[in-house]
Amino acid sequence: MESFVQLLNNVLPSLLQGVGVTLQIAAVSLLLGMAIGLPVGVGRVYGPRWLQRALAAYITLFQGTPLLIQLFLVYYGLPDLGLTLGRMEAAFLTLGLNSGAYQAEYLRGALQSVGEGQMTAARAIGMSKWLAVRSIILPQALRLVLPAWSNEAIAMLKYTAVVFLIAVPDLMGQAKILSSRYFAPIPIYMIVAVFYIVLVGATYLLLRQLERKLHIPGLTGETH
Amino acid sequence: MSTATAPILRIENIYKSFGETHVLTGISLTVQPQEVVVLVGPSGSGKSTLLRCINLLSPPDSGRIWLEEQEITAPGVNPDKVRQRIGMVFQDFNLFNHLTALGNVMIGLTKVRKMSKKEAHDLAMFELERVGLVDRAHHYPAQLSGGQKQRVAIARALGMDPHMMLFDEPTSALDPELTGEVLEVMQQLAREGMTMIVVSHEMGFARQVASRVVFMEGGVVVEEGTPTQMFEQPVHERTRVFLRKIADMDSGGR
Amino acid sequence: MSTATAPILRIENIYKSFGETHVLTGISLTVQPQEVVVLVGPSGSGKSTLLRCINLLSPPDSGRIWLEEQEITAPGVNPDKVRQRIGMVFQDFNLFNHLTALGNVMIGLTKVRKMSKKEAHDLAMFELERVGLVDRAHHYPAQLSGGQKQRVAIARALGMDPHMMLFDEPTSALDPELTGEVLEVMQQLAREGMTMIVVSHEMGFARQVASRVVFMEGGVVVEEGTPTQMFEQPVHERTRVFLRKIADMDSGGR
Amino acid sequence: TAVQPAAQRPGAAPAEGSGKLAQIKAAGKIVVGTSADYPPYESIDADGNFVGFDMDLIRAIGERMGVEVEIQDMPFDSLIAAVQEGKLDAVIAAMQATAEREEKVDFTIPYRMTKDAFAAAQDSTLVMEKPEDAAGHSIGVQTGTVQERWVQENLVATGLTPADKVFSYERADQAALDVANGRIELLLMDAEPAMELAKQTGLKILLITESTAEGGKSIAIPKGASDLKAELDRIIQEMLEDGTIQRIQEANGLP
Amino acid sequence: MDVVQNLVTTFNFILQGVWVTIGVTLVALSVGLVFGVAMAMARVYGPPFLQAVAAVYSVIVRAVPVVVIIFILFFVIARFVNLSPFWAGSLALGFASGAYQSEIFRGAFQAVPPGQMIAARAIGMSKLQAIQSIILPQAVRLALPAWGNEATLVLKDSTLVFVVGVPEILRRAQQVSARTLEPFMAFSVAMLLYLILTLVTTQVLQWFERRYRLQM
Ligand SMILES: Nc1ncnc2c1ncn2[C@@H]1O[C@H](COP(=O)(O)OP(=O)(O)OP(=O)(O)O)[C@@H](O)[C@H]1O
Ligand SMILES: Nc1ncnc2c1ncn2[C@@H]1O[C@H](COP(=O)(O)OP(=O)(O)OP(=O)(O)O)[C@@H](O)[C@H]1O
Ligand SMILES: [Mg+2]
Ligand SMILES: [Mg+2]
Repeated sequence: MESFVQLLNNVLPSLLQGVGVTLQIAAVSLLLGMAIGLPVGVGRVYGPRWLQRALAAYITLFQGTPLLIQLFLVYYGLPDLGLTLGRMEAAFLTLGLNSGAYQAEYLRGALQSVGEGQMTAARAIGMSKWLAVRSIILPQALRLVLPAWSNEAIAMLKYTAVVFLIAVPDLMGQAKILSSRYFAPIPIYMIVAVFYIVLVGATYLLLRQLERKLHIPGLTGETH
Repeated sequence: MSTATAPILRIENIYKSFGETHVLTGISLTVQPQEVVVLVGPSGSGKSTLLRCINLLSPPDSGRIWLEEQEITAPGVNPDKVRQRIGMVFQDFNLFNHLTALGNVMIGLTKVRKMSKKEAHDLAMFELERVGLVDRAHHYPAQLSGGQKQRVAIARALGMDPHMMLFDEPTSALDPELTGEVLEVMQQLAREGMTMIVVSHEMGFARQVASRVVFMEGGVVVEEGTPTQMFEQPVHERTRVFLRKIADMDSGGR
Repeated sequence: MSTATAPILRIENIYKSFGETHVLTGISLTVQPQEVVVLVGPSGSGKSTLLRCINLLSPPDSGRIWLEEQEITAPGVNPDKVRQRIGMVFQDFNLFNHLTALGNVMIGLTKVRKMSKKEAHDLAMFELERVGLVDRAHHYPAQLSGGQKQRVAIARALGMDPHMMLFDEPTSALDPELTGEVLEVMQQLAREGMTMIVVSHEMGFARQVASRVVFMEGGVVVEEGTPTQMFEQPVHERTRVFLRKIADMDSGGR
Repeated sequence: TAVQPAAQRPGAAPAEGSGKLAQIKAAGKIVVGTSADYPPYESIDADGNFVGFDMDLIRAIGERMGVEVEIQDMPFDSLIAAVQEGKLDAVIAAMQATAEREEKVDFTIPYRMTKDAFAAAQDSTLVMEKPEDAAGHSIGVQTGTVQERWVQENLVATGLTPADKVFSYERADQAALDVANGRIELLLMDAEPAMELAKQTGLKILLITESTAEGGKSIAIPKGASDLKAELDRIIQEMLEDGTIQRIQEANGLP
Repeated sequence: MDVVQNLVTTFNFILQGVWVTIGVTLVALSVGLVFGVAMAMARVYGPPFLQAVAAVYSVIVRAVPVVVIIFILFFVIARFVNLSPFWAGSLALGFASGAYQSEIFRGAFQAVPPGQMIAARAIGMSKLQAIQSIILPQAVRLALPAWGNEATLVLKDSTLVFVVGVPEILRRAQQVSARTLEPFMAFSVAMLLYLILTLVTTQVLQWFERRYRLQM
């Protein structure tokens, strides 16, 4: 017990730093994923046929292959082609592209469930197709997609764990360094597991709050 | 039915098919300003399709349509602009679910008519007053009754300052008790001189308000005339049978 | 109603509550072999609950039940074994969705009666023949009509070789046209001497087939007697009113 | 023979000094862990075989012990834990016996003395005369290595290099790639693998030093397996004396 | 053509990892299936104590990155039984997948109409028999679409076992990369192989779904 407290004392500062890195990567990647997923999702539904196909290919590529390989390819592979990204940039880009593919699919589902009638009504008062998408369809779809998006945010928090493989000292990376420094992998990974549980739990509660705030009677499901 | 003024709408021989289904097979129809035309016909006869052709939501395959002397089926016409002049109200309301009653009326004003927030708000409140819903302005669609929803939909269309209005079975999704409040608003509109084409099987409304009843079947106009003519002495046997049937339903339904 | 043979079922003073709801409040009932007892009563009077007590799907809180001289409410009795002797047919069929008609009948034979595949198959086909559904043997529930589903459910129960059968409103989920085929199968069963307790408001069936009609209300038996007694000269006013009401509904429904 | 299931299980911690060797002999094979990403010590050739100095050495040792050698590839920083947990009978991975490691596992006598190297990109203007000259420059090391520890203790803890300029890589070749890409300035690792990597990726060696290393390369074995240690020490000593090790080193291009 | 020659060698080398990847995935999915079904049954039909245990398992495991679970289990499993990295990694992955599968099957169990259980009991089946031969076969069919999705996720997560030294596709790609120091080619080949694997998996599972669709 005493030695565990000792260990905890030793590893806590580094792990907390790791938490900071993890949160940063998750947040940036999630936002980047949104910036990608939004237009891609809209393009998948309302774009011309050729664009729909191209976007589907992007989604298949990123959903159909492991994140780890995407990360290695971006970080270690792209320099072969002359593009050398910094480790953080590589992490953001890979996780962002990956998340973008998923977010686009969630958005597509939401867009499709808004209903044809909303589009027709918007066109009937003289809106153009894109204005209708922007001011009628998207505001509803974005609310509908929120639960799926919350899941994605939580998944992202966990998926960031792969960046330790490109020597980014996130929570997982710190765990790996510490466990070989103190030769105590089991307790250290247990502590790290608790960290993730707390992070995920807090994120979950936060996003529930957001869902409640954006709740519109009759549009989004009851949030209780 | 002949007046000296120019017709507000002239439809000439339009055709519309969906794949193998020939829905409209040569429809012609002329509407004068301030007329209220009630369109009746069996299910699938193409009534909704005709309305959607008129405001170009689904443009006709052939044939021509003039709105206030402008040929709107001509190439180069911006359909968005045309639709601003033609209000449309649907059977299932299609209110924007994420906006309050007020928001539903305002959004077209700010986004399409480019009004300022303030102007839009005031006009929207005016239109809501017209349909008797000022006290429901801040309710979301899910918090409104069917009749209230339909009245908001009417206010939304009126907000665009349309030159004519199309109604596609505006009361058929409503409980009988809620139908009355919507018909009343429409009657009021007619009194104010709004030109209207109404698909409806509410025969009481047709008798009292319609200047003309048009009976469609199989993608063509079978017969048209004043309500009295159509209800009392229709030329065609089919018209008689159909109108008798819906008159029966109408009384049975109450 | 007095016979020399031992009763097949004897229910003595049973009580059953769900939380605060006292559903059965002292029911006693005796059924002789080969009797067909029709149970009637208003909704919520506890008819379904009584049937579920009899085959121990929900055991009574107090009171005792004997099946063929054995007290099945005694401690140590295996309810699974009891249920094999009592077939039950539900209002909404509850066919096993993942099995064909044949599979539905066979599964109890192989899993509960431990028959070989071959034996089970032959007996199941025999039972399906009895309900006139040999030609539907390889259809899944979703591919059967309501009446056919209910007949499969009967065949499934019969396959267990029950000593008596419980029917809980077996035709009330069926369209009137499909009710006949199920009642016919039940009538046939009655002719063959099967002991049956049937919750049903099919008065035609009760008149023709029932040896006894039992009227329940508020968790007790109000009155019982032959169909003629019950329909023509019931002792209690409530019985008269209730039977009159369902007789009316019955004719109105056709 | 009497069966002793508990003691036979490699997973069971050896209760006393004797037994481990007997177990290995009884099983007829020794399970040896390595991290096959460290040529010329250990790597995998195009046909998937484990090759390199350590690999040849352990096979030669196995021969003298009269048992088969089964090689298990896993990440370097998992190796110690794997021996500790009884997953492996021994580890041969160009590993040095440090004081920290010796708290967890036992080591044989060194089979080879060792030096470390600092490497940088070809166009680097950095000049190094002593290890501390690396101060302030971004540097890559492999997770769980002696070199990582040296950097932490001598550059980071002393404040010479900020903590965020030290990068711990899963594998040394990844660090070398990043030096070549210009993502980091320096790389500290074993001298011979460093030279091998430098040759392939066009790095230049700035400094070869003994002062960052802690001693020689040894084989790690479970704590308290004194019979196994005695046997391995004996064989290594024998091989050092009869020139076997020298021969294997030369065969693998090691000085 | 040196590049082509290189590519062919690389491809052949990494290709051998495909079988390991498939093996890891199949073991993990099966282990996860057993865990998942058991936990789902515990949650739907079990006593309150078991329900709580199963719920906690599901919440905790789903909140922690799979790679952390692999590390913990790799060392914990190793403490009790001597398993190769292949088995340790696959079991760890299966343990993680079990949590996700338990959610899938819980939903499926709950989607089987309650009348099915009653009808099964009414013909004299015991509760266990009813679950086995009536509820489970239907729940499995209902779970199939979500399960198919989970299968592709496990296939992709199987890359993570490379951290404990399982020579699957990614590990082999890394070995090539370490030897040739040409990571782009190595990882591109790995990516391509995975893409093929997931696409094939999706097709196969969709075929199953169509074949065993349950009409209700
Ligand atoms: N977008 C479409 N694609 C294919 N067929 C269509 C489409 N819209 C309408 N139709 C078909 O055109 C025919 C006429 O439809 P329409 O809705 O105009 O009839 P209606 O007179 O309004 O009938 P109702 O009284 O049922 O509303 C129907 O057979 C319908 O199936
Ligand atoms: N499992 C249960 N939990 C709580 N209440 C129950 C349960 N089963 C039945 N009840 C209640 O017991 C009462 C009698 O129900 P029961 O189904 O036996 O009536 P019934 O005579 O069959 O009525 P119906 O003709 O509507 O089928 C009802 O008030 C019902 O709500
Ligand atoms: Mg219509
Ligand atoms: Mg009932």
